[in-house]
Amino acid sequence: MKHTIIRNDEIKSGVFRMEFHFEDIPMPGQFVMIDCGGRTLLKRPFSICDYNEGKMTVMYQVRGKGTYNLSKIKVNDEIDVTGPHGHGFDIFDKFNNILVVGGGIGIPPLLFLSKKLKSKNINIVLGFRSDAFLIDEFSKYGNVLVTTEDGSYGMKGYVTDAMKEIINEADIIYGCGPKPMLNAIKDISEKYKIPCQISVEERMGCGIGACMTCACKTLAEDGYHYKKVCKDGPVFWAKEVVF
Amino acid sequence: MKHTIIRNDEIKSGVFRMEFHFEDIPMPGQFVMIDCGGRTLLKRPFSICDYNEGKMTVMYQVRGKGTYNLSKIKVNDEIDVTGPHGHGFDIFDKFNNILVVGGGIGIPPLLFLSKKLKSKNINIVLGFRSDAFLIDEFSKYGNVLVTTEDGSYGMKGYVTDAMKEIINEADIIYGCGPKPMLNAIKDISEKYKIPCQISVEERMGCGIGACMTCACKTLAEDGYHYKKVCKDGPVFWAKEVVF
Amino acid sequence: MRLKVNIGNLEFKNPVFVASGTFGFGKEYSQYVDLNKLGAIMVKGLTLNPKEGNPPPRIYETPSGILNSVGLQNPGVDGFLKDELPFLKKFDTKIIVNIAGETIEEFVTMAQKLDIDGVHALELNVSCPNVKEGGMAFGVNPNSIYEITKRVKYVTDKTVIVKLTPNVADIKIYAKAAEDGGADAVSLINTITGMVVDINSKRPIFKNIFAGLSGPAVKPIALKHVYEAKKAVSIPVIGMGGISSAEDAIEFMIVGATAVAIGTYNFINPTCTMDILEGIKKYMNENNVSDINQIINSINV
Amino acid sequence: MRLKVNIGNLEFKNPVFVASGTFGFGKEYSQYVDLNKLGAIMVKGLTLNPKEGNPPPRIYETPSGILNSVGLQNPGVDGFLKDELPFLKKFDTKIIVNIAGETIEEFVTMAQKLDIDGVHALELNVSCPNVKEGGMAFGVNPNSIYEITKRVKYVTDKTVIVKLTPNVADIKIYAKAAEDGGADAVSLINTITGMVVDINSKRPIFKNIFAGLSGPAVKPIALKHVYEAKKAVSIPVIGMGGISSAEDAIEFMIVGATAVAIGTYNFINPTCTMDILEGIKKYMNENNVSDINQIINSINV
Ligand SMILES: Cc1cc2nc3c(=O)[nH]c(=O)nc-3n(C[C@H](O)[C@H](O)[C@H](O)COP(=O)(O)OP(=O)(O)OC[C@H]3O[C@@H](n4cnc5c(N)ncnc54)[C@H](O)[C@@H]3O)c2cc1C
Ligand SMILES: Cc1cc2nc3c(=O)[nH]c(=O)nc-3n(C[C@H](O)[C@H](O)[C@H](O)COP(=O)(O)OP(=O)(O)OC[C@H]3O[C@@H](n4cnc5c(N)ncnc54)[C@H](O)[C@@H]3O)c2cc1C
Ligand SMILES: Cc1cc2nc3c(=O)[nH]c(=O)nc-3n(C[C@H](O)[C@H](O)[C@H](O)COP(=O)(O)O)c2cc1C
Ligand SMILES: Cc1cc2nc3c(=O)[nH]c(=O)nc-3n(C[C@H](O)[C@H](O)[C@H](O)COP(=O)(O)O)c2cc1C
Ligand code: FES
Ligand code: FES
Repeated sequence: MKHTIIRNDEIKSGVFRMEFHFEDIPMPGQFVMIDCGGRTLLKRPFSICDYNEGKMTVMYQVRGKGTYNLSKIKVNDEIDVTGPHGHGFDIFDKFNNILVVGGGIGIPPLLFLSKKLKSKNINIVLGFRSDAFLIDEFSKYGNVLVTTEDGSYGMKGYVTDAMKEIINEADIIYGCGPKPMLNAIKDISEKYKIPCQISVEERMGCGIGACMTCACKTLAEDGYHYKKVCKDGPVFWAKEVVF
Repeated sequence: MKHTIIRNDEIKSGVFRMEFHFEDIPMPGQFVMIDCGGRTLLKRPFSICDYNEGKMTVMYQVRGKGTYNLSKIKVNDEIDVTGPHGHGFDIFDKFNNILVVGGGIGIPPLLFLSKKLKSKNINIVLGFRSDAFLIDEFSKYGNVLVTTEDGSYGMKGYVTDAMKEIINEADIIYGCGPKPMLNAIKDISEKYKIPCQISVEERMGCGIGACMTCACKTLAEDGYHYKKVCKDGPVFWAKEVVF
Repeated sequence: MRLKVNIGNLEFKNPVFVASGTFGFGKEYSQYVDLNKLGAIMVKGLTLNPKEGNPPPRIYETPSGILNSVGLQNPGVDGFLKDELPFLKKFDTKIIVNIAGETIEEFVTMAQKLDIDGVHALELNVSCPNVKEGGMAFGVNPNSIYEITKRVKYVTDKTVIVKLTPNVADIKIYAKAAEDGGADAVSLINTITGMVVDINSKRPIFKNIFAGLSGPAVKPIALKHVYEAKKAVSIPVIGMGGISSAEDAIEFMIVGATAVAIGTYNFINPTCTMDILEGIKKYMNENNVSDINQIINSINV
Repeated sequence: MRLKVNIGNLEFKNPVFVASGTFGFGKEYSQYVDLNKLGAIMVKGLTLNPKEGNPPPRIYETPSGILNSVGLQNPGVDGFLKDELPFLKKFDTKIIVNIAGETIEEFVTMAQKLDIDGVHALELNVSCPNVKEGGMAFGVNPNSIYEITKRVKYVTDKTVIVKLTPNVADIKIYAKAAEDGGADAVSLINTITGMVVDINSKRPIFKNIFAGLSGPAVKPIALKHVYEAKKAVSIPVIGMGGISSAEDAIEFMIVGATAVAIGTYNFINPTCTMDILEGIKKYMNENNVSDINQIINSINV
């Protein structure tokens, strides 16, 4: 299915924000599969950063040949996208105090989540290595705390440092970011006994649950069980994920 | 080596004329190898249709995925081109009466040849299935006779029919076009004992004479010998080619 | 226009199948493809007991191909019968159940459990490169192929297909072993053993070191194996390996495949099977072929 | 930074070679590449007498690969010595002469003729899939490999490399046969047998039906064979098959290749060997590798 590009801008070095027409309405935490063209074969998964009346936004970082190809796509070009796929973040009316924690290129899907949260008290902790992005957008939906590893913006350090200051308020934690960060968030949520959902990444084939390649190790009664990131996830309860 | 596209226009259904910057000065009958991008691997060979102060023109017909990709290239895009390659048409001062015969997408290289011929009496026979092209350009360099299979332009029939009327004048014949046409021209040249050079096609790997994949069967003392289209040709004396 | 083909005691409405392991148990792709239009569904390989498979990563993109190391994660035969077969039974297509025993006895037990309505054929997977027990170890040994086929045929009246590995020097021997064992058909190719290394950690990307290559990259190799296999046996051959277009499918049929299966390309284009089916019809129309069986094994050498 | 590697009694200035049959006798590529910078040139396969090779077409593009059926067109050993070697001798690189006998005796005769200055090593091509006599027929038989290697070693003091075919089930047996025969090294992979059919004429594209697959598509398969071969022998292995980048080359060295050869990719990018050499140096720099030999066979399993 062809979708027309509305914009594709480099918002900081190597990080792009791409918007395109897309009919099917997604839920926060879901993702799309994009055919990046050129000599790539498989589609690549990208989380949904925003969705507004038939227009979808994803943000991506140039890492390999697929994302490189994407970065060369121009306005009005068409791309092949399927989705929305997967099980996103669950939103609970009962929780008033929300803690959203994101790191690096894991941050974009949390914007769409924050927008959809109806709660009053939303704390958002965003961690970057250096240059921050999306801060203004997040500020519309909650109280934003920024950390950078080099101290160039907000607090110097990691999201986990910033989390400690506000963790006691939280009824639920939502997290997305690199694996070590997710692992740390999981530990914190367990220590403080706060329910926690995290979005994980794994290499994918089909993206819809048929090929069993996107295995995420989870706890099961009789030991462990490999769930599918593309269908059971990408969002899982932190307590079930085995890192 | 990257070369910038100056234009890439569809001049008739499925036939494109592409111009790009190119430094190295070619000889008529030589070709270039073009990386057509997308999921193609090997470069594709295309004859040089014109060359003018650092600007090269090729004409191509969309046949498979390489030429399809080429047709999507836009002005100011860059393409990877090597060349000029091969042994082109030999031009002889001693011959005054020249007969140039081309068919279909074999016609373009003959334009560059015609331009470089210094002789006074140049007859040019161009055969098309239906819609003709390049007629005005050729008219600058000689007396043009057009044949079309459907009679939509010029004489109805084949170039070989048109050749018969003027063959007696010719000191040399230059031909380029589909294999059956080249074979027919070869027969005529032998019948009338007129020297004849033809440009042949074969699938290529390296394009420079190293891989031995572009074999053209030629006569040799002890039977036959496979010459290389990319290096010994693409232009051969008709009498040596074994069809 | 006749698209029907016969394999064993079965008639398939058309020769376009989906390959085991790439189409799950049909559910997910049913949102993209009308399963009733497929010739057959070859379901994910089953083991006797549920199996968790290999640790991730399980997939890696290579030039025009993929390496996979799923390691047969599946719910086991009983899980399949309980949770998957009821859904599949709703469709008017043939269900081919791919089974992978760790021992000959397991093959037999599974065949017995699957001797049930709604299961039309068994595909004996003696060619999985991603498991430690059974799998390809059987497939590179003609005696094992013969023995497994014979033992399974003895306990079931279902059509029995033997799935061959391309990781052999001469496929003819293995196809013949299956035929001699009483197979109704052979299917090939399963994936080709390959590997990839992370140059930073200097470790193989896959925990099992090797993984299985599939996708368009392998098509010329698969086509050769199918051609060779067909020369060796008189039972039907089901061809697969890198098919991405109707042209590819037709090539396999010309060299001798009675049906074709599409695997990896479902990931690239989830509706490719329908495009391939349409393309085959178009080819038949343009070439005045009224019966698809005229194409099968029509190679001109 | 030390890039030198040793194979047999030879020291190569770096491990980046060009593969036989893809680089002619060096002349054509010398306009793109400074031949002095190559570790070695493996020249086009020679036969005892000049050979015309197969009728066209001889090449066909496949997804990320090519099929070729050149059939060893070459000027013969004498033609090489007369017309090609003098040019090659001008360069400061090692010349490895690929020879393909139709009989064991022809291998011996060629080795004797090539026992001459300017020829540094012989690569015994027992793996060409495109010829009727010799070629792969030898390469799928361990005894032939052993015999040919032994007989050639007996008549020459040159470094002898045996080029293996991937069209076998277990490469280890064939690598070992070469080692046992006294080979100084093995090189692999030669091309993988494949085929392609013209669906309009229903004929194979190639007159010989089969052709040899090479290029990026085969890399995962080649890497696996090189890894396996290295486990079986203690002599050096020269790795090739689908290499297109420095990363690819490093992968081959990590799994055990002392040197690598680039074939098909020369066609795609005539200066790729230089890019690969630079990329290897960059990797060594970034990873504090002072001697390339530290990378060879450094796999962590
Ligand atoms: C559910 C999910 C959501 C994601 N959301 C985003 C996002 O919003 N923004 C973003 O920049 N990135 C996101 N990623 C990661 C993104 O998919 C990879 O960066 C991208 O696939 C890299 O492709 P490439 O061709 O540039 O890299 P290459 O390394 O060339 O890719 C080779 C193969 O590996 C796969 N691959 C490489 N890295 C990853 C990875 N981290 N996760 C999964 N597969 C990978 C590719 O999909 C491809 O199949 C997400 C991943 C998942 C699983
Ligand atoms: C010396 C020479 C000069 C040529 N000049 C022109 C020209 O000026 N204009 C023009 O339109 N065409 C020309 N051709 C033919 C042109 O190269 C093919 O049309 C083109 O390669 C088709 O590529 P594709 O990817 O679209 O087709 P595909 O069929 O997808 O190509 C697959 C492969 O086959 C090769 N191939 C396909 N057709 C031919 C062919 N006829 N000759 C050689 N290789 C082929 C391709 O190069 C490629 O490697 C010339 C060919 C040669 C050998
Ligand atoms: C992710 C994946 C899982 C597979 N699982 C199985 C399996 O369970 N049983 C089996 O017999 N083949 C399995 N295969 C092999 C395919 O059925 C098929 O033989 C092979 O992929 C070649 O076809 P293709 O190139 O069209 O994918 C699997 C292939 C892939 C890519
Ligand atoms: C056109 C062509 C010709 C070849 N000729 C020979 C040859 O003469 N002798 C030989 O040993 N290998 C020959 N090969 C095989 C290559 O040397 C190499 O082993 C193979 O192509 C795999 O490497 P690649 O994928 O980098 O091309 C040839 C390969 C190609 C593509
Ligand atoms: S990507 Fe296929 S099951 Fe998840
Ligand atoms: S294309 Fe390589 S020799 Fe002509």
